[in-house]
Amino acid sequence: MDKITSGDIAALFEALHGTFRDKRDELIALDAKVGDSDLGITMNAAFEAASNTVASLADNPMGKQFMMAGAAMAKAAPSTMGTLTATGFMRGGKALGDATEIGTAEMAAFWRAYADGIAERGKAKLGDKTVLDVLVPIADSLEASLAAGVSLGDATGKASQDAKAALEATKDLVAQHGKAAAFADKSKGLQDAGSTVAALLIETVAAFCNR
Amino acid sequence: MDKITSGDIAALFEALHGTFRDKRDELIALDAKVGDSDLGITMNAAFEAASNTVASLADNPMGKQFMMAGAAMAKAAPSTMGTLTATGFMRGGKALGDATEIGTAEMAAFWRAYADGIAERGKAKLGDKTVLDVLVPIADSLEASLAAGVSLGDATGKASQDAKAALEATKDLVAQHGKAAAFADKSKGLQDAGSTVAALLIETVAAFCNR
Amino acid sequence: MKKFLNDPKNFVDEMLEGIYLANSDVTYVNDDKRCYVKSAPKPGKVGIATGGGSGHLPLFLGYVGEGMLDGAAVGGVFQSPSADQMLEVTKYIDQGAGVLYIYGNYTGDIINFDMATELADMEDIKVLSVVGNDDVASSVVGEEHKRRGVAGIFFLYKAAGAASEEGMSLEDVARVAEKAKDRTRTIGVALSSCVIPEIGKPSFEIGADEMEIGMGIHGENGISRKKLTAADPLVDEMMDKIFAEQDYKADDGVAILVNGLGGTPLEELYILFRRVHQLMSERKVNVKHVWIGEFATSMEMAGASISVLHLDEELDRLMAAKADTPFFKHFAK
Amino acid sequence: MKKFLNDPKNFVDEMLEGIYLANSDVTYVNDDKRCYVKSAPKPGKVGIATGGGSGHLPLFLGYVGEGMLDGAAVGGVFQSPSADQMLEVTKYIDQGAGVLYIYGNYTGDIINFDMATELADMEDIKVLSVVGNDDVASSVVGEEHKRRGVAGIFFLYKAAGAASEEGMSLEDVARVAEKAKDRTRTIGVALSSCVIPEIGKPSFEIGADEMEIGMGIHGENGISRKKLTAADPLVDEMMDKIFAEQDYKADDGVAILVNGLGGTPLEELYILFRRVHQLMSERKVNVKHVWIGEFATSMEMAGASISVLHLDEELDRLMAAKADTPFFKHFAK
Ligand SMILES: Nc1ncnc2c1ncn2[C@@H]1O[C@H](COP(=O)(O)OP(=O)(O)O)[C@@H](O)[C@H]1O
Ligand SMILES: Nc1ncnc2c1ncn2[C@@H]1O[C@H](COP(=O)(O)OP(=O)(O)O)[C@@H](O)[C@H]1O
Ligand SMILES: [Mg+2]
Ligand SMILES: [Mg+2]
Ligand SMILES: [Mg+2]
Ligand SMILES: [Mg+2]
Repeated sequence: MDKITSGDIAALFEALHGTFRDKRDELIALDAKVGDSDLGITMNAAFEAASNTVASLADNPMGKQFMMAGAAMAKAAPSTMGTLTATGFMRGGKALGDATEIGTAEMAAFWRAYADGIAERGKAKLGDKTVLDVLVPIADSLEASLAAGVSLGDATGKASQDAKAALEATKDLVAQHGKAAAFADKSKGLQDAGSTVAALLIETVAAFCNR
Repeated sequence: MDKITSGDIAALFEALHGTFRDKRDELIALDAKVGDSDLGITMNAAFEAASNTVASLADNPMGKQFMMAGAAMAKAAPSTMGTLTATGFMRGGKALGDATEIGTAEMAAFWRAYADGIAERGKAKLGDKTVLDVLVPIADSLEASLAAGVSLGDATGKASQDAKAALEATKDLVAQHGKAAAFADKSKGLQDAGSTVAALLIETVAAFCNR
Repeated sequence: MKKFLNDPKNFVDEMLEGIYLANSDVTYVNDDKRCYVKSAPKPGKVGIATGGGSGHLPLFLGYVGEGMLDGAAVGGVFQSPSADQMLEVTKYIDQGAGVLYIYGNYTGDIINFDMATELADMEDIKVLSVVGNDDVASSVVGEEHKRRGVAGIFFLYKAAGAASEEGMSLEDVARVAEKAKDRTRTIGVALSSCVIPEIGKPSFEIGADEMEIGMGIHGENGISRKKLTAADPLVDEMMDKIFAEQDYKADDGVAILVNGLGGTPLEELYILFRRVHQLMSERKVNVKHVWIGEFATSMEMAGASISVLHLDEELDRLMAAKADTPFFKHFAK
Repeated sequence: MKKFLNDPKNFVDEMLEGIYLANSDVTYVNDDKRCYVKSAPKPGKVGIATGGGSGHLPLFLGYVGEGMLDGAAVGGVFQSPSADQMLEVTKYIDQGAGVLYIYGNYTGDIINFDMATELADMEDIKVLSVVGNDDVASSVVGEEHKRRGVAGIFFLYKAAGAASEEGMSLEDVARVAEKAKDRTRTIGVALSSCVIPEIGKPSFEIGADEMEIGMGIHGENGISRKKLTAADPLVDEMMDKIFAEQDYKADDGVAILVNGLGGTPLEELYILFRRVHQLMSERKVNVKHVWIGEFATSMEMAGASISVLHLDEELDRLMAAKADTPFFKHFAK
């Protein structure tokens, strides 16, 4: 599949919800190590709400669907990652503007806006061991693919690979923000929980684009 | 030894304290079954206080020494058995009047007053599975020995044997008073904790009289 | 044993030191920290004293203060104070109008308060007693005199304290306390045991998924031990015992006390109360006064109790009155 | 999990139902029980809102009432409420004089309160924020902005609430809260874990004889985990961290809050306070206000925290002022 169109969004969010429903316990366990064990619960709740919201929005512009999905997440899961993810989807959706389909260009624009929105809201820097450390590589990867004229399926596949590598690299970082900062030393060697969410997101998107 | 004299009282209370120090954990365990586990602590505290009090009272009339021992117990161990035992010693001491030595007659008078005092204070009836169910047999036994002209050593020895039998008989009773009443059914088959104290008391007295 | 303490022997006295350092409105007499009294007794007022074992904070001493009690004799953990201590408190708080003892129905306490009453009589202090026996789980109807006193004694303190503050006579204050006692019922449930500092291990065992309905605040046997159920059916079962005792009619008023035993979070007490209120509403009974929190604990025991006071006009007024103690504050309504 | 609850999903909402049924002085807006406000906001007064996760009762909503706060957005257990909920509370409590947010320094809360501030701005409501960060264990001196907010936020509420009641402007109320924040320090110690209802098992493990000094109220890492010591040396070690932070001079005044985390009996808190008072007395520091009890809990977690507010004349006056909320009552001194 080389384009995502308005009618696909509901299925995409269903797939995303599926991912976070499946990964619920894994994310709980991950967040338990240097956090408060809620990540699996909140991400599942966020994408359940988002999926329910977009289910009946197929007639709306794509950008609006993503923004409404974000707003629903903000209400359903107001944790750090819940609110940041909501912010990401709202900003990403806004960046889509009036686009009626998502190709590599729109996908790149979406993730750049997503990453920027989260950077602004969370005030973290690259290297602080946050979700940003995977989001920025995703946006970079997509922009590089766009420049190279790569198709959506391949571009998202590549972005997902790059995200995995970036996720792996978060193990070397020391947490500066959120609950994990209290466990700064203990956090070393562990992959960042929020970054894991970002990697799962792009992985699911890539799988969706390569169905 | 056929008489206890004023100078013996300190040693008697030392012996009593020794008994309850040794039996502390056993009484705790017994009281734990249908009570609050304090009996070993309170009896040890009561006799420690009594022993300390009489240590310097050798010049006083015997009756007064017992009464002061009782008053010290009341302050040191105001639990059910602590206060009842205090009452017993105060009444028993009072019954000794001006006696300068304790033979079988005085011993019988002491225990009768002891039992009556506790009956009055605790308002229990015979058969209610309380300390009374051993105290009354002790007093009865001593009075029978007195009538038969038995010496102090033998009379207390016999009273101690009778107390043991009476203690054994408490197993068949159902508790009507105190914390054990809450466990009425469970109390069946168990020997009464307070009655155990009474049996230990007379056993120690008998051993003291037969040194 | 996982407790903040120094030598377990000093548990009660160091706790009392902390209380006196924190509150200048209370003090002690006879050079004995366990003879706990209001710093400034109100002249002419009927004195009200209580007493009982430690380990139940804010019970018993926590209710000494304005609009409540005048003194409390403090025992060791789960131990009665001595008759001497009760007497010292009595002598200090008597303002010539006599003294009312309100305490729980436990043999050790009764024996000592009886002794104290005799001693006070020798000092020409008139003493009356009302013995709280609100725990419906501890004996059947008709045998109420055998029932334990638990958290519901709070209502007796509140009623008698406000009555005394109003200037009632000893006989009237006792009448009010007696009436509150007759109209108070409590049922509890325990989820875990507690550790007496000087003993150092749990007072009893209870399974990881078990509860005991009706268990006493020293771990005395309750009515039934079984698997913990959801909150609503549990409250239903507990309240059945209370509803069976008194005729709560439509438009009657009640005061409700939902009490935590120590280890149970406040959040859960509100979940229990929610159901209590639903049951009262179904019966059209007016819940006019509500207290939710820790009022009579068993140290760290997890569990809760529900107490209901069946109001009449007088009790309603007395419940609403102001109270101000170091442990209990109530603005007049 | 041994808790009084029905479906864990309904834990927070059923708790809130209980609270509303028990107290008519508080209500909710926007048809959302988690938007908790005073029933009758005082006209013209600066509004004060807080918010944060559930599971900390009486924190956060418990301080909504006279002389304290005007509203609280209520999150799930240990979860931030949403920016929308904060906005709804803000809109209701704003009396034209603006609204001050006082909340704890946690990323989730910050992100949502920041979002709410932007939303409020769009509604022309002026909002200022003060973020409590009193936990000395959570970061070193110089990095105070990284510190967690724990029980000491109580002092910020009390100071700002009284200031607002006095009629101060938004800027002044914020100044007072900021000052209280700068002068408040807390250190905690945990003895046991707690269970989030929807998770159903303990948040962390801790040995049967271990304590963790400095652990956060959600179980965040502290400074050191070791064998539980006696209370006095423990308090000494904890207070060393606080004394190292501010210059408490002879004749200075302090307010002390000894807070139970939920599972620790009140008796033990007084034993801790006793030692705190001794240490203050050694330094000739005046302990002018004392609160001991449960003020910021972690459900059933056993443990305690000690908070010290270094008073000045203004804070002294504000601490003494009357407060009357369903969960916190203080008669003016
Ligand atoms: N300031 C921040 N900016 C961006 N991401 C952050 C920030 N703080 C934390 N995170 C991310 O959030 C993740 C934790 O999310 P979550 O479990 O929702 O937090 P919490 O439970 O503390 O609210 C971290 O692993 C990290 O990736
Ligand atoms: N009313 C009573 N009269 C006489 N003895 C009693 C009475 N009630 C209880 N006892 C005795 O007290 C014993 C328990 O003593 P103790 O452990 O001191 O009680 P508690 O700890 O409940 O104060 C019982 O085994 C019984 O023998
Ligand atoms: Mg988390
Ligand atoms: Mg006992
Ligand atoms: Mg508690
Ligand atoms: Mg608690």
